[in-house]
Amino acid sequence: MTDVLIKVGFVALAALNGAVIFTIMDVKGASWMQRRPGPLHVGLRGFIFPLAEILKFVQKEDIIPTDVDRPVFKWAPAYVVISAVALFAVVPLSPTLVVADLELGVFFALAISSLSTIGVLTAGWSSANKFSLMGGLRAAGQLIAYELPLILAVVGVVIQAETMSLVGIVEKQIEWGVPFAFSGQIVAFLIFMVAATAEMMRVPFDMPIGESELTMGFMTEYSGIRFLIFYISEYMSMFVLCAIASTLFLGGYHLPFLPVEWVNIYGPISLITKTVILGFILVAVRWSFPRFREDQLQSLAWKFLIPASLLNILVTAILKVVL
Amino acid sequence: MGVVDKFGLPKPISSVFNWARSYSLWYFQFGLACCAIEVMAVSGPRHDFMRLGIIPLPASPRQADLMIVAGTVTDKMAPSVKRLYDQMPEPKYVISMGSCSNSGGPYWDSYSVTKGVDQLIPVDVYVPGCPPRPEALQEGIILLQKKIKGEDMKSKWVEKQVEPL
Amino acid sequence: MNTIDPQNFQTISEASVSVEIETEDMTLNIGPQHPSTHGVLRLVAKVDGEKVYNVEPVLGYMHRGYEKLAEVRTYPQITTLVNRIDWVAGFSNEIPFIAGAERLMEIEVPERAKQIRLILTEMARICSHFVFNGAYALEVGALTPIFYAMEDRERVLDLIESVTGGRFHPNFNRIGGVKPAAGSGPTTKKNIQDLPAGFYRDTKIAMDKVIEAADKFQNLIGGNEVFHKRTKNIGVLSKETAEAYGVSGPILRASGVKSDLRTQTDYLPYDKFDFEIPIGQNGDCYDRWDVRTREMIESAKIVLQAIEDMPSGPLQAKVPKVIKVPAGRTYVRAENPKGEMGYYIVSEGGLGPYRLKVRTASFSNVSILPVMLEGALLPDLIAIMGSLDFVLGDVDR
Amino acid sequence: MEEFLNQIKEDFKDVSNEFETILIKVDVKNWLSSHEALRDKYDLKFFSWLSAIDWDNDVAVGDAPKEQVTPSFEIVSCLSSVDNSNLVTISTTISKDESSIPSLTSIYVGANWHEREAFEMFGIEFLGHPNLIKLYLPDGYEGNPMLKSFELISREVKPWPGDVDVESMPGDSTEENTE
Repeated sequence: MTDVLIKVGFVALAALNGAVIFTIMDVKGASWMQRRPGPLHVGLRGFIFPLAEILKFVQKEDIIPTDVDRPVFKWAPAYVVISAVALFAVVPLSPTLVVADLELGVFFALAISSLSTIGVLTAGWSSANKFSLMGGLRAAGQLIAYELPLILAVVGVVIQAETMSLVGIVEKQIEWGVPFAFSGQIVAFLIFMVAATAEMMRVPFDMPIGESELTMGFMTEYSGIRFLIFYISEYMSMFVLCAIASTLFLGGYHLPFLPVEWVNIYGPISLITKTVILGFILVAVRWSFPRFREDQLQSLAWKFLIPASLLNILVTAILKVVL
Repeated sequence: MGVVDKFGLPKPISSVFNWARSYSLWYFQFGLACCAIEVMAVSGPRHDFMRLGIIPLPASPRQADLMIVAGTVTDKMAPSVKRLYDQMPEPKYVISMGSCSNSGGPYWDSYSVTKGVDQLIPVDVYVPGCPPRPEALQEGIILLQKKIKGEDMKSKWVEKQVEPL
Repeated sequence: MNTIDPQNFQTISEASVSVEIETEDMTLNIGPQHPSTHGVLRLVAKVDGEKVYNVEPVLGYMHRGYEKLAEVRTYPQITTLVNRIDWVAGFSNEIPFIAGAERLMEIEVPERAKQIRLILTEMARICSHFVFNGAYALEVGALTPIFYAMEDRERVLDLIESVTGGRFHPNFNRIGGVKPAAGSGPTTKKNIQDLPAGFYRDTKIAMDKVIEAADKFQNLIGGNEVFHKRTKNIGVLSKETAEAYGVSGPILRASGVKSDLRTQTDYLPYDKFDFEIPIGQNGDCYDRWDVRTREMIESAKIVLQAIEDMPSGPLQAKVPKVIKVPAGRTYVRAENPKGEMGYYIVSEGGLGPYRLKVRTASFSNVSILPVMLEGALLPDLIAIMGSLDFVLGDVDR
Repeated sequence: MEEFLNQIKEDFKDVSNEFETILIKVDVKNWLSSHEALRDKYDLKFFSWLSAIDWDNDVAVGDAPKEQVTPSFEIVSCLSSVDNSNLVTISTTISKDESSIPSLTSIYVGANWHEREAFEMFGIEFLGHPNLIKLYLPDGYEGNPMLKSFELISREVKPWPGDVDVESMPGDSTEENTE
């Protein structure tokens, strides 16, 4: 029992830290791109502003509007945060430092990641606000559409690695010597990143929140600590999906040219560095692109990403058989 | 929250909380008239009020801490202003920016302008000017932060009966 | 943003039957406080899912009663007031009013004052288009350009401020000329006392930066595939509809009409300079954005020509101490950043006008919204509304 | 411009050109037909604006007209062309007792909001207007603010803040200025 609690605590803490790192990166990165200092006077050149944010939201009044469906409204943030935290359980920081090295790790990750859809949809529906409802519906449509290319992109990796365990996939990449992104799965990697951006609901796929259209989308009626949970889990899922991407495609905890025996030492640092680099790309994309329209987003998924990922599976499978 | 108003807070913790509130002021994007353009200028790279912890993210009043009434409040708009203020969660702060929202300004004798937003909602800081220069608004923000740092959370919560809307 | 109104919520659904699935219409109340309505416009939109099929704009949330207030103010006081109509380009609002009063008083304005007015008007136009560029990008979801726009706009505002003392409500015009600097004597080309020292140099630098910035926007926003997808062939406006509704300015020019009051009328000496009038072909959102961005470059070119060729002379014509405008009526219009702005002054010989009708560009431009938004998708609603570039003070007055 | 003015003078009786603004005075019954003629014959397709003037000697605020006038509404509309600088203003006078006039919306769709504004501000009824409701003011608002008899209450309760100025304000005609 205790080791389960320790594991849960470790996962939650690690995911929270990841979220805080990504928040700092997002805000400071945006400031850097926009040629301004960003948060500065809060202390330590502004780098501790997430602390102020969290402490502030804890103090805020928790408004539950009269017309909402109370239990559904209250529980909606929990689905989102549980989905993000549970995902992190299967990410290996090193061959031994992994909370649950599941045989079907990839399967688990993809299944859990779709749990957040329920949270978003219920949040939008229960808020008794038209903007929330439209945001929730948009989110549901978007998450379902992009779940498919996400899964299909991973299938290519699974075929190449012949395993569904995340540790196994990293081991296979060590065996190959080159990460999968540079040995055959580059298309899958790009599709995965695009689909993951849509899953995170970040620009250019942020229609569910789209503040110029839907004010705050499904989050419109949330305040105080419940909003904080939504806010943090957005960055958590960004962190975790980037970590999974670097595990699946960029060699995870392993770095080439370094002895495999020391992987337990440099593993976590290697993985987090890769995650942060991927995250920075997402930040740069967020602050430079306009957002798509809802129908354009759907047609991108169904007309381009899914056929491309199916083609990728086909080519991978043929090569696997032939070679 | 309900915890703070019941038990009160020891001084060190309360000052940490005050610090958190003063540097994480989510500003509700609420532009009315000319002054809103000046608020945009303050958010721009030259002045950048995010330095001071003003985050212009929320488009919904539910997540906001600070409302800058920037511009003329008309009689037709007044109910909306009041309602938006009511929708903000406690603790909340209001900066009245510019002559129009302070007192009616150049429209002091108009038949459709509310002469002063303080008739509708409590105002923490008044920033004079038509429109105030960006520096003036920044000074207003700093004054508000000073005010927040000196606040006692318990008394603030007890004196206002908080009701969900 | 206006969150849901409980009373409204119960009565919104009027069931309608479509061929395949039964859907319910929803009345979406956008505004009066919504992040993308440029202030406090309210739209009551009937939507079916994402599709908008009826929009009714509700005005008046910024109605301040200018026309009534003008009847109880003197002419110099009205200058202060009309400054604040289109608050993004304050200086441009003064020009037609002052020109109208001067026409009624039959005052010949010195050349130099006219040229200073022209320079500042074009600077105001540049500022206005900067705000549009940033805000429009924000509306289609790109968050960074507004910061670039604001940074470059500050440079132009600095120039306006150095001349007039105000950032964007300068109140710099006087009937018969412009405000002279304190203690300025007769001015010659070398000994300029009305414009601040270094104005020539600073303007050159700033205008080069403006041209650079406009090019940057052409690349940063106009070169973006997603921006193209969001704006091309969206909200197409034909010439005939635009005319009938009185739509003017860049929106009219984007529909392919070469109509510019700067060349058609003579309220300021624009005929001295050569500049192009950018026009669009399709009249869609992209063209409206494109026309404004190219206009920025042209305005910067006009300013660069104007500072090279400054006439010398006095800043102020001879006017009586107490300004009384003789009886008569006139209509003066000017090409403002938003379109045609005009003042119809009816004077009865008093200290203030008997009646002042303010014709503002955005009022007519916004009246076209119900036509343009019919059948659009909800995200297009935002894109179309943003491309009209209206200011609520200009709509409601 | 000269040519255009001469052409108009042929078709309309009461045409003046003061201060570079052409003013055509028409009768109420010719209100629609004259607009139609100007649109079709003179190619003035751009509907600029429409408004009204309240002529009255009994004013609550501001200056009264110098001469005695008969209380009436003058409706003014402005038409122009986008291709050249041709511009005309057309005016007609209606009595205050029977303040109604045919709506221009059938000729210029753009007149819709302008007529709603005039309806709200002066109480003039536009016959045949599709949607003659308030444009600016809140629903419960009573009175027509642009009428000369409409008082600005703020001015009654508190004095003008700049009273110490040498310049006299419109309204206090008793004070003579020193020039």
